[in-house]
Amino acid sequence: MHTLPIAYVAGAALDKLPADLYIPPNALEIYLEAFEGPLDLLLYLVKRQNINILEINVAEITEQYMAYIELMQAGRFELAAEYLVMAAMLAEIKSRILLPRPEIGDEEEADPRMQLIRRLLEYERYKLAAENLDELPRLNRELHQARAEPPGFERTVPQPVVELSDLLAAMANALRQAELFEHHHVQVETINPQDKMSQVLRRLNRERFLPLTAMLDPREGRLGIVVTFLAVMELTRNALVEIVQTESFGPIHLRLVEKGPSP
Amino acid sequence: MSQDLKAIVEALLLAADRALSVDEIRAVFDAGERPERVAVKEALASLAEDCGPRGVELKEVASGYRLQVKRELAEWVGRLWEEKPPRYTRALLETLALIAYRQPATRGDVEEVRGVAVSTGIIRTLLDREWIRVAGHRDTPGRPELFVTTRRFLDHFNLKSLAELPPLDEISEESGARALGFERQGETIPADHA
Amino acid sequence: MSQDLKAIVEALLLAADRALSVDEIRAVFDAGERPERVAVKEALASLAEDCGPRGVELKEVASGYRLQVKRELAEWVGRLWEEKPPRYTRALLETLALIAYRQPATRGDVEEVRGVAVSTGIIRTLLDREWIRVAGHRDTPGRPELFVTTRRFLDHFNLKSLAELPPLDEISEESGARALGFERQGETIPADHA
Repeated sequence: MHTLPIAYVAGAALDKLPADLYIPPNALEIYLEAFEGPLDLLLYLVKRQNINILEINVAEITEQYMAYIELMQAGRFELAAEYLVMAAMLAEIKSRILLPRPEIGDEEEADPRMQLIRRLLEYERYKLAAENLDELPRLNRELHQARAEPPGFERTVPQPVVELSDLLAAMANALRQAELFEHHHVQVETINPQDKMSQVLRRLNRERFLPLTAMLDPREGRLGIVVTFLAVMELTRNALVEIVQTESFGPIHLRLVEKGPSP
Repeated sequence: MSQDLKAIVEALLLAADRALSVDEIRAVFDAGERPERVAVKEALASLAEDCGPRGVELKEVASGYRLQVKRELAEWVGRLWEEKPPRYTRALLETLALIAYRQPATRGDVEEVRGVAVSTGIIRTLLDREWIRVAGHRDTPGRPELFVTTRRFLDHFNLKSLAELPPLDEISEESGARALGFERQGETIPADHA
Repeated sequence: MSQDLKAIVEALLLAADRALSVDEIRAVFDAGERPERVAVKEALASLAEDCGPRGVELKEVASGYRLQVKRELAEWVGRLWEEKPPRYTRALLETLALIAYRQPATRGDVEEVRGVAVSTGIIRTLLDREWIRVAGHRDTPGRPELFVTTRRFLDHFNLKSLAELPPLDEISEESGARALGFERQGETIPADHA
């Protein structure tokens, strides 16, 4: 695999963006819209390193990915739901790789990297399939149906018959689809990370110390869990909440950080 | 080269779905390669000759030349349409239904409910069939056309007035069952009852 | 007589504005005069041969045979219309590819591979074009719709059957095996540590 250099600087080919390159948020927005989702972005990051997917360096990719996510959050958060799920998955993989591994077998199942690699390969496969599909000659682009004027006089082309019931069924379907469409929107808005943060904070203000699992609401599904998790991380980062785990693999608790005297 | 020109001319006439003038034919060539009018006419004449044993003939009409199916084959060709009228797509039926219920409605109104663009072809088919007409323009940017249904639409569906359309809430109540009903039948909407 | 049959077949194909199956062609003849399937196929073969120097070609696609403008002439023909042919988004093409290669597939199946939600608009566009249809429901909670591609999809992409789709890239399985090998080595080479 060989990629073209990104630019030439003083005659020297530059094939990697400088790590500290500043990307203006607006440019990033446009840039992210060019991606079809977290897998597409990941695939891009892997390809940019000019390495085989199989040799993916999870730690490095995770960092780059997180950098994008952070920039995204600064900009348009609604875009991020699926990106966040991936962020959580990457973080998990990274942590598991860093942890000492138990010696016992099961290595294929246990290697968290394999799942990611499989997904990337699978996605890449269909990404290519879509490109191939797009290259097939198709009607009204490379191909045009040949037609000649049918002999006019004889032409008693019956018009399609439509029953009133067909029309009503069509209306019902349009309405049903519109409803689904609206529900979809509402759902997306129900789990707002900002709300989640204040929700977590409110509960901790009341109860001071709680197991993490108490914050999770299974009714909110996977997305809810991810958003809760992110909300907790954000609160921790802002030193409002503390994560407590007394032993490895033990239950994780959250504690409200008491405002002490500022340093 | 003149062989190529003839093939291109034939392709143009068979793709265009209307008669083409000599100048329209010439217009598809880049300025540097544009054939002379006389060359196009020669190609047309040669094409007309080739048609001898074929199922089509070249005909010159007011707006130019077109390839048309020979009259004597009308008997067979006509049967293509006998007894099986074409079918409308679900997109067309939904567009029609939305215009009927929300009239006057713009293309944008329909698109908003359906969540996808409404093709020009659909609107044209509905206008051609005289089931909808343009009643005016909405006073918003772009001044989009306002569509309403016609008397012919009412006639086709055996309605005396729009008031006879079943109320919307009745339809949506039924919608679950109905929608499943026609999905189970496969293709789309059984618009083609004999 | 067989000359006549060829002319009729050509006329039918040019008048129909869609692909016709052998049986659809035979159906336009009266029962007493109906040609055998083999005769129709011969006429089609002969017609295909005649097309050699012409601007059109005979192509067999999923729903039958059609005459279409030769691909190499598309450049000129495309200039007849001002409107550019629609370009499809990557999201739409990837969704279509997943349904085509994995059918029957649910929206969830597509989302799982792509890692992002599939918008309702995309599914609707594909249904509107009648490139996909609902073939049933999967027996899992929510009974999601199972999508399959249609003949019209194959026709549009100039294909006779799904087997003609470009093969899925083999890379995945091959390297899957390699990946496992690599993974085992990975135990000793801490490639992942920053």
